Amino acid sequence: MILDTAWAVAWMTRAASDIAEQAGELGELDRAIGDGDHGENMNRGFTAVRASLTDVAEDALPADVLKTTAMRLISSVGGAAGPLYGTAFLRAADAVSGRAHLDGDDVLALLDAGLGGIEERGKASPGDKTMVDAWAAAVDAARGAAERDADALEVLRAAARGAQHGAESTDRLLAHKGRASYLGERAVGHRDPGAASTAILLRAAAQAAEA
Amino acid sequence: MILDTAWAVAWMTRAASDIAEQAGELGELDRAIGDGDHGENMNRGFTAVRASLTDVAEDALPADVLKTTAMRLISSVGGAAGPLYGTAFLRAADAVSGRAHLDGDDVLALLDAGLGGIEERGKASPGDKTMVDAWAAAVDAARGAAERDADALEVLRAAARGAQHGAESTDRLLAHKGRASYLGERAVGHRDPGAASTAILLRAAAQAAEA
Amino acid sequence: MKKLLNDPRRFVADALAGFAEAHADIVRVQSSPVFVTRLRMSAGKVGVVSGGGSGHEPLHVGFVGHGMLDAAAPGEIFTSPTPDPILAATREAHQGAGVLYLVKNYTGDVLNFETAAELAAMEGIAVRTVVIDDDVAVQNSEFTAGRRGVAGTVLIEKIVGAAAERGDGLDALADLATRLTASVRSIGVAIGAPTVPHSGKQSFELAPDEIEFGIGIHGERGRARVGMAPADELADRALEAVLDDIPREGERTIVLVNGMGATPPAELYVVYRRIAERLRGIGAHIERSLVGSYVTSLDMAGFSVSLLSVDDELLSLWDAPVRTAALRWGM
Amino acid sequence: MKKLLNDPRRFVADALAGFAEAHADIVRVQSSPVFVTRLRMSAGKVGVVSGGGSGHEPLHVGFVGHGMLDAAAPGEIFTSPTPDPILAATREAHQGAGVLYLVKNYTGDVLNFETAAELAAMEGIAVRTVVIDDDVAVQNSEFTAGRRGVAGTVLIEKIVGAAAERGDGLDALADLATRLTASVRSIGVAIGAPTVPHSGKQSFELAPDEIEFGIGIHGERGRARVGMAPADELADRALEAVLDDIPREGERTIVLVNGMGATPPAELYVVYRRIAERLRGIGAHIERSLVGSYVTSLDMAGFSVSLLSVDDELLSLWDAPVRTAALRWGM
Ligand SMILES: Nc1ncnc2c1ncn2[C@@H]1O[C@H](COP(=O)(O)OP(=O)(O)O)[C@@H](O)[C@H]1O
Ligand SMILES: Nc1ncnc2c1ncn2[C@@H]1O[C@H](COP(=O)(O)OP(=O)(O)O)[C@@H](O)[C@H]1O
Ligand SMILES: [Mg+2]
Ligand SMILES: [Mg+2]
Ligand SMILES: [Mg+2]
Ligand SMILES: [Mg+2]
Repeated sequence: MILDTAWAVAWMTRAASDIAEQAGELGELDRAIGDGDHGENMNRGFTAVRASLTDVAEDALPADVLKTTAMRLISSVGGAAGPLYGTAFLRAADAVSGRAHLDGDDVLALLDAGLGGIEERGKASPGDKTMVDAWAAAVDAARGAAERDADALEVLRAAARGAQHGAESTDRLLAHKGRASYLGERAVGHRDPGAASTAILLRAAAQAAEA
Repeated sequence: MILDTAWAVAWMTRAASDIAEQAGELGELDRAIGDGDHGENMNRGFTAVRASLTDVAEDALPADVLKTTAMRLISSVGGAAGPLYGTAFLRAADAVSGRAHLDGDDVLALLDAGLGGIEERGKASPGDKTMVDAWAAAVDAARGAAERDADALEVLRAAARGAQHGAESTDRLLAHKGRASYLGERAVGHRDPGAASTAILLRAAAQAAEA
Repeated sequence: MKKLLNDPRRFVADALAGFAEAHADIVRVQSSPVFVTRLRMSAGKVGVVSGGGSGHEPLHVGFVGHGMLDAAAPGEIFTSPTPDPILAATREAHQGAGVLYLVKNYTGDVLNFETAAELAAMEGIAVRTVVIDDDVAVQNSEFTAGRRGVAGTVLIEKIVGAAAERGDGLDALADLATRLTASVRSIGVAIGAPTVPHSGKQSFELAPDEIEFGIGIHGERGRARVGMAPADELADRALEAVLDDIPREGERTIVLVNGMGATPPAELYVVYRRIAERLRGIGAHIERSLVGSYVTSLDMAGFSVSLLSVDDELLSLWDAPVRTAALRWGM
Repeated sequence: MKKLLNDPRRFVADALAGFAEAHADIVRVQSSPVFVTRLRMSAGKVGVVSGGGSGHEPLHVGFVGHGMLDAAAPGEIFTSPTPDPILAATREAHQGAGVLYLVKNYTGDVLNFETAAELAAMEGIAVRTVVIDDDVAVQNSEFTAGRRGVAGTVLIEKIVGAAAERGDGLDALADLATRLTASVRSIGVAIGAPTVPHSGKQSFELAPDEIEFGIGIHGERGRARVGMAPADELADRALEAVLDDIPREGERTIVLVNGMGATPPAELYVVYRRIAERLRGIGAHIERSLVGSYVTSLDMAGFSVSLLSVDDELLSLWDAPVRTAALRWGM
């Protein structure tokens, strides 16, 4: 599949159903080291995103879809995840603005811009046990693939795998940002819910491209 | 033993320890069909009674002990049981005033006056599933014994047995007074806590006479 | 049992001591016997005195102060006070114009206030007593102890207190309280049982899907054990029970949605929303409302609904300034 | 889960609707987006706006009114509101003199208020933000999200609201709020976990003899899980934690003993008794106190203690008239 506007819509649609399906698990992760609402928050957000993507304009570009996604997340998620994901998708939209078809480098740029947005707004770095760990691992893997001249789908697949590893890597970390940071050692052994949702979102991006 | 002032003191002392011992059970009975405090209330009251009977005047009569008991119960029990038992012992004191040694007829008069006090203040009759049922059965049994010219101890023993039967008879009754009356059919199958405490008190009276 | 307390036997005393500290600008807590008075009595005013078992806070001690109660006698947990503290409270509340007792209808309360009234009379203090019995859960028949006094008591204490403050005489106040008692109805619903500190046990056991409809404020069981239901349905059933029983259909009313002790504000507002909606639906007008935990049952979870029919005069008494620990406005 | 609600998804909306009905004389609840404003704004006054996740009632909506907040944006349960309602609230609260945001220190609240402030600035509304972080349970280090904002928020909202009402300018108010934030410290203790309606599960599981010391107001775990202890011991430990951290030893202080939602008044007074005793013991002077459930965590059981160091000026602001759903005096 070519990564065009239809892909972007497919991504968000798939993300919405995957999040809906796994909202319970995300909530459980957040209940363990946060306040238990991450699944609910993300589900509310992506339900809103899906609803606003039912009639995308004919001449819309992928960036428009990403921007709409960002605005809907900002206005419906709340909590920490809302503004962070919102900023990520805003920056991602910016990174691919004007492009009708995304190639491997575009995908890398999109992901990298998203990561930059989250780091900047959340003042978090890799290793802080946040969604940044999943995004950063995704960008690293995507960069490796892009440097090997992989195509866009391969870059997305690499990113999805990276995000999953990044999310898993948070299990053993102490948290330095977000609610889990209050727990000290007690957070160790638990996966960061935001990193887990990032892994879901990026896997959806790759699967939308495969379909 | 002669039923003199020492007997009256022994009665209340034994009542205090029996109530203390069975406060938990009385509480459970009250928890089932009332508000759960009857054991606590009676225990608080008889602890106060016992404390005020440690130095009874040399020339005190049984009636003085009964009156002190009444006053302490009134000022320390509260709830429904406080004024009812208080009135009972006030009237009982009145019924044997001036008597140094109580015979079988005195015992009957004492019990009958107590019953009258409770019925009057509580506006309850036998069959209403209250302490009246135990007192009334005690008086009936005591009257039977006194009519057979039994001695004071025998009258007390009959009263104690009567009270116990009276208390047991409340199991199958609907309640028409007190908190259990709110329960309708749901009170059936439970013993009235006040009737149970009456049985304890009157058994203590007989045992104090036996000792 | 998990409670913030030291020793069950010290619970009432500790709570009162904290209450005294926290509200030293409004009340004085006296000991031996234990009772609570307002800091400054209004000379020449009829004293309004109430009391009852503890564990229902803020009732009654939290309603002592300007424009409401002059004194209150708190008993042990769920146990009527003995006559001594009632009598002591009566003496302080008596400012030459007599004392009105507002007594919730429980055998223990009625008898102990009765004795106190007799003793007060022997001291030359004119006492009138009005027994409040607003709980429609209980049949008012010859075959019960009569209806219980529950949350509606707060509404009566507020209005009678205001009338006393404006200078009404003892008989007028007793008449007012009697009239109010006839116009107020309540019912309670428990979704979780209270635990009495002494026993450490819950007053009753509820299955996860069970509730107690028509609960009393001492954990005495109610009309029926029924299934848990959505808040709107519970509100509807409670309102119906109250409306079935209240004289005059209560076109103009004060509504109290009361929390039982362990129910947070948001849940009470959910119930109130429905009550207000339904009352509007039948053309009733909510003139004033109170939503909060005013008559609790230790840590019981649930709510009660009380309706009081009012007219302009009662509303102006309701609106009159009040300054107590738990109810305060206009000053 | 046993709660008075209809559908978890309607819980916040239903509660707000009930709140709107009950306090129509004080607030207006707006929808799309959802926010709460006082009925009458004071023209020319700086607007004071707060907000945060729902489930903490009466915070914040119960503190909207004369002398306290001009508007509040309630989010979903335990979830910061999005920028839209904050912006809408800001527009209404802006009476020409700018708007002060009082924000509890949580990543979500900080970020969403930040976005709202940017958007408001683009509309020409001057906004200043003060982030409240009074919870001593959390280390304020580079390695955490910083201290949380908890019950001390109420004290700040009251005092800043009074200063706004008397006409202080935006910068002066921001300075005052910053100073207050530096002088208030809190800590919470949970003896029972809250249940979040959506999940129907308790936020954490406590054994019968366990408590969570240093709990947050969203059921976020605290410093440590420790054994249950008598109230005095819990009060002592909480007070010590606060005193260890508060700048100036707080010789003159306002004390808040706050209930977490499912804790009845009597238990809070037991805790307050000990706090007052201990503060007296170290020569501190409690100038004012609040004992009650002001910042709840749904149906969490437990308490928090907050201390605010005060001087005469702050006290006179504290005493200034306030008329909100949950705090009212002097009017
Ligand atoms: N400062 C931060 N930087 C990056 N990500 C963060 C930060 N704070 C929180 N997060 C992410 O947000 C997630 C929590 O989101 P959510 O539960 O929706 O919000 P809240 O914490 O407000 O309840 C965390 O798991 C973490 O991945
Ligand atoms: N009207 C009454 N007449 C006689 N006895 C009564 C009456 N009301 C209650 N009782 C007795 O009092 C007992 C309850 O006493 P207690 O639990 O101490 O008081 P309370 O009901 O106020 O909690 C009942 O079991 C019953 O025997
Ligand atoms: Mg969360
Ligand atoms: Mg009882
Ligand atoms: Mg009782
Ligand atoms: Mg949250």
